[in-house]
Amino acid sequence: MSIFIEKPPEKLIDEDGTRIDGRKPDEMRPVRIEVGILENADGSAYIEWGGNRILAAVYGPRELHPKHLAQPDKAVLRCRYNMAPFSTSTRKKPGPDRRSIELSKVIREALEPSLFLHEFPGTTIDVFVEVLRSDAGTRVAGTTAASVALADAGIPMRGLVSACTVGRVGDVLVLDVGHEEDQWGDADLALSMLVDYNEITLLQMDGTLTPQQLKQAIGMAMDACKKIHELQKQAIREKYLKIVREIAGETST
Amino acid sequence: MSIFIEKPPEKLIDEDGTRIDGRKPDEMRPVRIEVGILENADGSAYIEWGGNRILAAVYGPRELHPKHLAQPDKAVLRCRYNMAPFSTSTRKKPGPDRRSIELSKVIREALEPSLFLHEFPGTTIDVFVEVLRSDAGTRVAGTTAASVALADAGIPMRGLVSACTVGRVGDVLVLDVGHEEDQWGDADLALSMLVDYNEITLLQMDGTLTPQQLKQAIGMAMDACKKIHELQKQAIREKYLKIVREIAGETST
Amino acid sequence: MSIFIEKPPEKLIDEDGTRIDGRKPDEMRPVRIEVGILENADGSAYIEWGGNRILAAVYGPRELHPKHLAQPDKAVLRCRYNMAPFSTSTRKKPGPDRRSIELSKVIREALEPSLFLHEFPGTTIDVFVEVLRSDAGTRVAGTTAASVALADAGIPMRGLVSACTVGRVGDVLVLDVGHEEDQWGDADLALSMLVDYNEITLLQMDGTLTPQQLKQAIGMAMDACKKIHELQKQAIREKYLKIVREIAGETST
Amino acid sequence: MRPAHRRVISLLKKEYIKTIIKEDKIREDGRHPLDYRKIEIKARGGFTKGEGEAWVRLGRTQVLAGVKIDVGDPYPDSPDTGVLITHEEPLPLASPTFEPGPPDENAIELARVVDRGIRSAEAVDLKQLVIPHPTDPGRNKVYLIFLDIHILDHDGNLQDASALAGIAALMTTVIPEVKMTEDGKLEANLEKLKPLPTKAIPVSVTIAKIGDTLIVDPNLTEEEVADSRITITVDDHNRVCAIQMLGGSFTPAELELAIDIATVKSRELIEKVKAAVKEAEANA
Amino acid sequence: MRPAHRRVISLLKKEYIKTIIKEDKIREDGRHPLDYRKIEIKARGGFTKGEGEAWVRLGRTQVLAGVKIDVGDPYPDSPDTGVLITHEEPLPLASPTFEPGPPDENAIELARVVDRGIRSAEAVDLKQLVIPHPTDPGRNKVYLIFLDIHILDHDGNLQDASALAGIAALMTTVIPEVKMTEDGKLEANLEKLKPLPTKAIPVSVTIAKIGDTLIVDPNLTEEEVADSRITITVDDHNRVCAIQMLGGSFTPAELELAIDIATVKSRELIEKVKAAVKEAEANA
Amino acid sequence: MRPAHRRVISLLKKEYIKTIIKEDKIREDGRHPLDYRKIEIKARGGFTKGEGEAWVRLGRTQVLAGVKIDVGDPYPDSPDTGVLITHEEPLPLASPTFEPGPPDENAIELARVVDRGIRSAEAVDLKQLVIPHPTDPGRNKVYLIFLDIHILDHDGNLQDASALAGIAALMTTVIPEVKMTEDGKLEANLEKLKPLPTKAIPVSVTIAKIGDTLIVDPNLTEEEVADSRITITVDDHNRVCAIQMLGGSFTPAELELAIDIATVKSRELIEKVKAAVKEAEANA
Repeated sequence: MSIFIEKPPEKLIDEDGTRIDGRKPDEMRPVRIEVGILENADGSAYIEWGGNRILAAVYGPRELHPKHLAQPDKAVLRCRYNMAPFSTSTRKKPGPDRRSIELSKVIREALEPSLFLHEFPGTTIDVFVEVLRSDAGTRVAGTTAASVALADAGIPMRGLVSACTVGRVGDVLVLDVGHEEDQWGDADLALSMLVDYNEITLLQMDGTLTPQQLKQAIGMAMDACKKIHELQKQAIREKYLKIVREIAGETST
Repeated sequence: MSIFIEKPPEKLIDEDGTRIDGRKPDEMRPVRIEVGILENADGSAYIEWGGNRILAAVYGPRELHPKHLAQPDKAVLRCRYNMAPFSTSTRKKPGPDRRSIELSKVIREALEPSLFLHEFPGTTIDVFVEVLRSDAGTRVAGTTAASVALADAGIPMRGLVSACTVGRVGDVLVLDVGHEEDQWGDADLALSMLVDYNEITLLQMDGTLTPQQLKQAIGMAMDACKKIHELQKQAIREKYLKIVREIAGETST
Repeated sequence: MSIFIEKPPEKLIDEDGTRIDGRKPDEMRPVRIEVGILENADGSAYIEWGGNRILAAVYGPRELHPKHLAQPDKAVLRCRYNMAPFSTSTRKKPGPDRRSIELSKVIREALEPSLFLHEFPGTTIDVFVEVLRSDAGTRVAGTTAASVALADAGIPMRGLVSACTVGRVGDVLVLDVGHEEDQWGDADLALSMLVDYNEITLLQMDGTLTPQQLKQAIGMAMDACKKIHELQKQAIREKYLKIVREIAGETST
Repeated sequence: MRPAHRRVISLLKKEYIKTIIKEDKIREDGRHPLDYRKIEIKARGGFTKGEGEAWVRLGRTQVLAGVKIDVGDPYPDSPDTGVLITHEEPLPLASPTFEPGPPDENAIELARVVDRGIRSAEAVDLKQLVIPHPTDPGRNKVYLIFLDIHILDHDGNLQDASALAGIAALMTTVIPEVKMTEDGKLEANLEKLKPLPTKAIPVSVTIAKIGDTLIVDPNLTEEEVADSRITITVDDHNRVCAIQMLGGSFTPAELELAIDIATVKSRELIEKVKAAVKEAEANA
Repeated sequence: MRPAHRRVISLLKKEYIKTIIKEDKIREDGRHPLDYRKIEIKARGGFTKGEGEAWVRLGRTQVLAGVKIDVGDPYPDSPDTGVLITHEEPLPLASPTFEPGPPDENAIELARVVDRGIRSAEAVDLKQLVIPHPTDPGRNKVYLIFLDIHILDHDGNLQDASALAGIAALMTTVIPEVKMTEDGKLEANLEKLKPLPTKAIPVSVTIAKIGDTLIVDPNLTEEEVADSRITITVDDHNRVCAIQMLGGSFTPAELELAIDIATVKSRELIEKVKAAVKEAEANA
Repeated sequence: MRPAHRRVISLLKKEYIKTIIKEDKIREDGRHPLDYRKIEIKARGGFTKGEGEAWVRLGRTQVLAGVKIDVGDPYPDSPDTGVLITHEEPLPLASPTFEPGPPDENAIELARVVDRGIRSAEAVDLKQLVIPHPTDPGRNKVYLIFLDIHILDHDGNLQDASALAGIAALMTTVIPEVKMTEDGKLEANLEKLKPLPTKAIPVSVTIAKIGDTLIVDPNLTEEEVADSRITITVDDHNRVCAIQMLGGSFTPAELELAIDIATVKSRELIEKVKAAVKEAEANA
């Protein structure tokens, strides 16, 4: 039996639009991305997004076993989204559940349009998203980190995939849904896009929205993706600057 | 916990031999067979037998994966008998259980002597029996339908396999065991045969019978198979008549 | 719920060093080994060790499926340690559990240094250890029997692997840990060795020992392995004598 | 002999489909981009032993939904709410590409999207599905509603067919009255049946993008040719209650259009559901 | 090196076996068609920790059955009945064709046919295996009887060997007295043992058809040569209590003959079981 | 493209590693045989939602341990004892040789050896983890302590890294106060936290044998070159509390030496754990 059952708060948002965690409706939580923190993986990224802590890593292109799963004309992109048992209030049983199987598919499809898979026929590219600490929005944070890890692995891509959520609390649309809003809010929309091409690659929603609210929410999410996109590019830049500095340092020694 | 626990009836049969569902001891329930109701399958049949509703479909001969399971001198016949979760009073958990694994084997072995498997070495023929609604005798109804589906798929065969059950209630042998007789009767025998060759290809029994009763029950079941056999042939004829009529209709237009 | 919950005894050992089953601290339980009791297996052995009853059998060298698991330069040694559901007080659920997976690995690694695996590249040698009745020390009894079964199968080996346990009860080190000592004792050490080469191939311990006690316990276990080794050789000799006698008998007839 | 687990559409056919949609706004089976195939919904047909059921034909696609009822414990974090569990089973007889075994990622996604639509719209009034203990609410039980959707024949757009079958089955479900005694025993009255309480009719509209054209209700061939797909669930209160993109990408303008299409087309589907429910009730 | 998982009998040998049975009514190991191989049954041999056990040798075939007892809830639809659960485990050491892993269809069928014989004959009196609650029958517990049959060496006719081991193990099983207190706690008296109540002795007779000849107790080679097989279970009240055909086909006349053979041969097997039980009890 | 699931070290490199260890007593990364790589332990870093956690870097090897608390029934044979469950998860992102799926024999062994060290040393005082029923001890509940160790980056000696992470996570774990009412309901006070009671600090020292030389803390390359390995767990009371050999063989003299090395090196590791715990508490 679980001892960590949470109770719903009295209200999720103030009359003046202050959300339960103190944010304004269009305010995101702090996001920090670090590139290349794993040694073995071909590419990796670590993201802190609100209370989320997520590792993403990429292996490939590499041989695919069993061979009959390989495709003659392109690389097979595979993705595993996984929550650690200690990433949630009540311990999560290890291993895939229905939710994580769906999210693995959704994240894979969000990333796929960004990649030139036809350059590596017969191979696989494996993306692993490991949620160490969850705090609402793991799928968008995971997608964001995974795209950076793909770039870090040097996989040829059209551009980075950036993602964010928008929710509804009563009549208010709120950007970057927080933990309580995720639990007791009225709607939740996740979106990812190739910002450079204005292409949406992931769109999921539950709860209820009027068609008008829906269109508005999509707009808000797209704007936020542009900010996330900047953070992604900056994180990649920082890693390369660090490498350059190290090489320069070595040379100068 | 299940809320659908049935209680045994006071008696299963009257002094005058009337069974709990109103039938005479040697009376079968209504049987209706329809051929070719699925588009994708190479052959298919739908059977209504008493309260049973069962779909059977055939794919093949087709390639067998993994290849090492293939046999160099004949087709491999595979069979899956499966009950839908909504086919029973209390919901059945999806997936194979010990009973359905045994019945899959039994039905496969009941059908196998009817087929010229040596004509298709290296391939597989897949038979699927899906019980949508169960009402005693699903294995014989499923075998009956599966044989028709094999014919519909054009698999070369020596003849159709027809099947029926016989039970015992006290001292009375009853044909085509009904739901309550299946639950609370004293014996249950399932038999299938190649009517054209007088060959029995399936014989299963539980409960208890004297050797004499057993021989009698086998005789009753064989007689019933002959009636089932007629219904099978008629159903196949009807489908071909329908096709012929359609072609004729098209031509005449 | 289990009805077979045992209660700890008042004490495991007397002041005069008599153990709960009447043995002296350095006294082993009776051990009896029989070779070749199975027909199908390439080699087999049956061991009675205290209340343990264990069958070991070997198949191989034989083809390994799937092929990609084979190694080009040596045979793959595989081992399955398994407890029968009726081998324990409370019925054990069939199938591998975490403990049996670990023990399978440990027994395999205990046996591996004794074998000339490079003589059979591309093949597998399968070792099965089936515990029919367990009474403390199944891993050492199983290793001992498995090594005899490998010899019976004619697998080329440097020597037999012999094994034994040592435990601690209070301040006393006890040889060949018994059932109650296993349940409520203070430490348990399992050791196997190639007696002819003075090489230790398995060492496991739990509970607590001082470093000094540990070294002493290792010494005790090694001495016991020498006795076990004699019993193993004798059992193999007996089987060959029996065969010789049978052949002689046949010839003389 | 035909190869197993493979469906190959020739490149030529693919090009043809794309071309006529682009140039003639017409589909290979003659439909207009915004036309559904023929829809048949048969609720309470007696094909199952479910407390509710519906058989849906969407062109050549066939699915069968059945509802089974049981009683059990509520989830610890929502003690006042009945439990709804949705499963989708792609029967291996429905397609040469389906294999026996537990549901794969596609089947799981299908079930979860159907489930999200029903849940978001609060189609089933789960609050009314509590079986209270006479004195101790901590010992309350709840109804468990199992919605199982079986795919019988797969010719594309399983999503919309499944959503239709699911809601039609739920709306024609009857549940037995169950009471709890002081000592926690349950007494079910299998004679006394009441309709499962429902509050909304969510239906999903799946839209595929082929080239620049959006089409509804893609058949299997169109699904394989499509650049991307999206399923938008709308209920009879005109609320969007679930969205799922299925591969590829959309521009913001295309998305806006898709939302508009979904709100319009959903009305047709809702009418079909209502008619099927009415017919089933008339026959009861 | 020998190939894995394969047993090949040469065509020549197959023909030879068929020929001598047809022409000389003699089997490759010298037996008459209606002879069993040597049968040894050792009950309570101390090979297991079971509350009952029996080791059976049927020629070179060896199986070991063990019975474990536990206490649990009855099935909801039969609250006054103990629970019997039969499993068959084809140990991978028993044959080069057995693989580690969960029981396959053959092992499941084996166990289910043994189980059906025991259950149909009411060999175990399950009605006597209730542990009543002092006041509330709704809280009754029952004994759980686990019959596990392990195949140790496979040289054919596992079915009859398993049935013999199963019934001999059950008939020599002792169960501890268990009582329930008012607050539902169980008190087991592991010293106070009573025999498992049994009422009948079902044994199975497996008959193979090779050409036109019916033989009993086929060995492994004969099983591979046989056109078809049937297992007929008969108890000591001369009732047929289970039948299972195992592939191929029989004519009605052959079936009648098989039934007659089974009723006759079963008597021999029942005597063997009785003798083994007597011997075990004498040693107790 | 690189091959999947394969790590090939050239024969030349293997020979080089063996040679320099044998002749120069120096390792390929410059270490002395008895030197550990750089050890970093970060407890309570906020990387998880665990009630305790520790991130360990051992050279390039990284593992993360998290502790989750729950409440449940004790094991029937130890009703007065809390429950500790240790799992090791080799995440597929940690190594090209790790595959998604349930833990394999290596991961299970890893977890069990960590667990044995903690359990033998009685590092967690499980006796203090009972939640008593006010009147009926038969209805007592206990705390369940789940220790999950995730491998994030694998460069050898997962055993010692896991043992360090495990004990550091447990020592910085806080548990909420939970009380039981007369009718068996649990009331958890998530505000009122107390440290998990611990009594000892077990750490493991893994020693590899390369030729005639024993080295501690082998990296991945050294593991692949090593003739054999042994893990010896020692606690802060200088008791050996677990041993596991990992392939190959040792002479008695080598074993004696390994035991001496483990008792000495364990002190360094215990100090590292103490410092990490102190730092975490200072930041609390």
